[in-house]
Amino acid sequence: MSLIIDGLLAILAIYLALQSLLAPRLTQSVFLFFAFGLALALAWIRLAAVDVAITEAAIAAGFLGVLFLDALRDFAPRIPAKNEAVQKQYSKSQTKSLFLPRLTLWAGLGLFLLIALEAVWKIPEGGGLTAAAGTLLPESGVENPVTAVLLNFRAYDTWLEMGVILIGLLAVFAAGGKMAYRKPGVASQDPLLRQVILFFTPVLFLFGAFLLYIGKTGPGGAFQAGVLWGAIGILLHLGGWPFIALMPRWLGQLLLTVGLGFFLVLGFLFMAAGGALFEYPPAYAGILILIIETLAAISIAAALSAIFALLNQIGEEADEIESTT
Amino acid sequence: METYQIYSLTSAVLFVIGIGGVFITRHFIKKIIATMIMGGGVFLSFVSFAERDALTFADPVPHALVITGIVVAVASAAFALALARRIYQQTGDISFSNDK
Amino acid sequence: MTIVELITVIFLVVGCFFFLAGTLGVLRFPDLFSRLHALTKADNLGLGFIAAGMALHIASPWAALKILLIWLFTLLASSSTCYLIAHFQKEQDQLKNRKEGE
Amino acid sequence: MTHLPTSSFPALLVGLPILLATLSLFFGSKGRAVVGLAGSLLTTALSLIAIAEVTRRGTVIHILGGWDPPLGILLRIDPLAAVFIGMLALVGVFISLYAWWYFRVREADTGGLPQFWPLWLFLWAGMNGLFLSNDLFNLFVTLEVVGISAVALAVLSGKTTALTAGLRYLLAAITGSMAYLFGVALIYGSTGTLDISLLGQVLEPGATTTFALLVITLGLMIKMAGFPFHFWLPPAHSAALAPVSALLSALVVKGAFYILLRLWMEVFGVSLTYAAGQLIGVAGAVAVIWGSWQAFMQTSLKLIVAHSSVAQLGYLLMVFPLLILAPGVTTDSADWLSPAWTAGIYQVISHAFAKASFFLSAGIIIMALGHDRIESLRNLVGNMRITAMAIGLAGVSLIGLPPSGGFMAKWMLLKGIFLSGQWWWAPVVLTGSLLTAGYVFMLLRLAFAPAREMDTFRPVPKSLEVVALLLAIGSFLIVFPADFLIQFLESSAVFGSGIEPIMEGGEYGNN
Repeated sequence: MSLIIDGLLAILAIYLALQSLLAPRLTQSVFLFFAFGLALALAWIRLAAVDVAITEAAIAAGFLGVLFLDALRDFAPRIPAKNEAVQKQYSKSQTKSLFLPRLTLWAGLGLFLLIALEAVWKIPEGGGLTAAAGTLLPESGVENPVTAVLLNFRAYDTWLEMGVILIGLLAVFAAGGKMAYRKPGVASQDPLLRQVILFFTPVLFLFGAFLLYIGKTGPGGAFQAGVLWGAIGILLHLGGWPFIALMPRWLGQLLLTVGLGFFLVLGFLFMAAGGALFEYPPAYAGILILIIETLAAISIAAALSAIFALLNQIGEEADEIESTT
Repeated sequence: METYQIYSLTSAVLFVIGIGGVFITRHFIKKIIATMIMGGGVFLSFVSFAERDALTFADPVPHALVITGIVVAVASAAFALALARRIYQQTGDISFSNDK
Repeated sequence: MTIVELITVIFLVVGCFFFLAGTLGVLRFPDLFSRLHALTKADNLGLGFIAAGMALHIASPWAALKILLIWLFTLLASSSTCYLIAHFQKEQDQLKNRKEGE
Repeated sequence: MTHLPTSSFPALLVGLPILLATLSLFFGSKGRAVVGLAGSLLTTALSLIAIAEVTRRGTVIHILGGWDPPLGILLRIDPLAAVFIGMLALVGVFISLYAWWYFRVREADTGGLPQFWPLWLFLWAGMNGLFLSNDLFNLFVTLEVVGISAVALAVLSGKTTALTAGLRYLLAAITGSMAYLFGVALIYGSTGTLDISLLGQVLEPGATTTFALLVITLGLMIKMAGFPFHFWLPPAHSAALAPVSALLSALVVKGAFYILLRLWMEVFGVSLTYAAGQLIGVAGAVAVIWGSWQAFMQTSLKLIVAHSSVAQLGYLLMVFPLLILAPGVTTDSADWLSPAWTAGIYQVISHAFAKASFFLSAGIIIMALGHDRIESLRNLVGNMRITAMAIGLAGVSLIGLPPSGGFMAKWMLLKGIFLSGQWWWAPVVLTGSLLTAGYVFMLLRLAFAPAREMDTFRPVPKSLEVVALLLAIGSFLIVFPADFLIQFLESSAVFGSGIEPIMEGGEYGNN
């Protein structure tokens, strides 16, 4: 019975992936990709990876989905004339390929698929690191093994990854993003939306804090909490309160860097005391990890909402150019 | 056939769909989606092996790696989106021109 | 099979029926407003039944409370999004009408 | 590996640049430049001290968090890593100095680019982390740090060509990392470890390992622009700003090569076949010929230099067939391994110096002329003697004329080729050098030609020219410590090693 469910889920995921690439209209692609993310989240649940499921649903389907939707404003414009021109350009470039190269390509991909399937089918039992992580779990300061790996056993990866988020933000800036004040939009004048935002802001904050705290013992943690808090920033931005742009510069920069910076400075301090980088005394590991996670969540939230705000701004400028020409 | 094998086979299929999609599709956004599908396949394989190696709990290391990987992938996808939107804004192009 | 289990099953089946009806509506209804109608009303009802069934099944007051919260948040989110989408569509329609009128 | 002496340097080499990058975010455009330059100088000093430590104590490690592998992550500086870190530091510091003056001039014209310095420091930290890491997944994270910051630097100018090239580069980079990561997943699934040293002991040949080798190689080839995945490199490297082009071409692509070299030699020995070595050698050979020919055909200076990178990276791939021995040959009897390794290392270092100098000179010319069409290089010697000299010296090193580092690399490569009896690579090396000579002398001929029409050369800070010249001279100076360098490298376990492949057609033969 459970094999049937898993099989159906697998087929669904493959179908959605294929369709999101083959769908003729971009809007369809993006929504099918959304659905693909949710199907994957279900797969994580089936594989007992609840932490991953929350992350996937929050970041990959949620945050990235919002970015894609926002991008549709550019690429699938509501003005039909422009859309047609784009579609024409699109279909013209599609017909250029020749038969023979295509055949080779598909044959190559088919062969590649076959050896990939053989590779995962014949994979030897590696045994994993479950036992090793289990033995050392009591020394890590937390009870959730995934949090223990993320924040203690492999804290270096997690730290670098927070660097990647910050680099991602800098990169969006480098691509020409400008932090500017969004015009107070229609949204903020809508009484219902206003109420919704006012209601959801504290709820999201609480829920994020809950996920952050529960990460010590169960599924949850800095990344999931960071995305939820980031959602607050996105909601406020869309509602016409672009608080990141309104914030004093130094405060924004502090929020963005505090996670990465504190993590590193703490690591250096313990290194100066004679240990290795990111080596915490076991007695304090629990509380230190909680502090690091809180600050990390703040930085992640700030970075994600800033990334959204910048991308949104790119669309806004495009709209302006459109309306002036 | 065990549960993990269903998903590890799926992961290989998704990976190949993704890598094919990156090269075959033209539209910027679809290329970005294709890289994320590739990523989905890779992460699924990690997690399926974690389920196989479960004792009282599933292997936490792949779970942690996947969480890291997802965040990294999303950061690069966001950057790619920013570039795609900038290019569209400056030129109106939605795909790479083939004349190169 | 106890009474509770029986009720759970009934609730789940009814919930699934409403979901099915809602999905059918989204696929088959002609315009945005009626689709929204199907999506938000039928699906929320379906979710409500499934939530109720699961709450009975779990039989722990805390978990039941969490499930109730999930349902309430979904209700809130879907009704406000429904309103926003409908509102936006209405504005677009008015704009269009005005343009055609000129 | 955990019995080796520990040291704090590996942690500092990654931590310090990131700390300074984070710090620089708090400043405005001018402050960032100050912090950035100070950070570059500090990181260079730290790198040199760390290398001194390695020469004194041998390979040093750092066990992060105090958790031994396979659960934890281990950083290590062995002589090979030390040489790469040294190259990064020496070339990086010159590029930083150049960037300092370059952005000052630019700022006066078109406004500053405040993102350069933090991104460059992040990139530096990522490269250091990449050279130090002993963990497959951590390598993926460092690859992403390097990849995203490299693309971000490449699009800094905001011009459409740069953005389009940047998106192409980014998509290639993401595809490459994901392919690499799929291989890592399979390796982890089949061994339960990510530590490179442990994997070298426990990895067993099989269909899974072979496929992992395939996707990892594929991913890294995309990242290092190996043929046929070089398509993203010329537009991205030529459209970037001068200091960025220099660091992308001279340094960033070497990261993927370094991982490829390490993984092939330290992990995948069990799955490699003689044919695999020959295949990647062919990819390198085609890259050498094709890239040099394309460079010869270009009419703008930066495109010439960018295509020349494709060719020069090809030489690096041609080292692999020499390291994977034919069936029946043992490592002891293969006396060409040391020359082949020397060739690879010297090619990496001399190309880093020469290419950085070349791109920086191109930047100076663009600054002076406003464009880089080569017909305007007429009478370069009369107008900008130092830059002309830098281009000449860098070009000579790229061709491989004595006494440059490039000569050392190509000479050792030929020596390895003839000692191993794989004579078929020799014509490729010679043709590549000949074509390189073609475009370099074409540039030099123009530079010495009398001016025809009056192209006005705007004045450019002498300091920029001097930096480019120093890098070009550096590509010659690296020959002098060769004995010391090779001796140092030979104390590393991996240097001079070769793969004795499993028999062809055996149970896990070439599939």
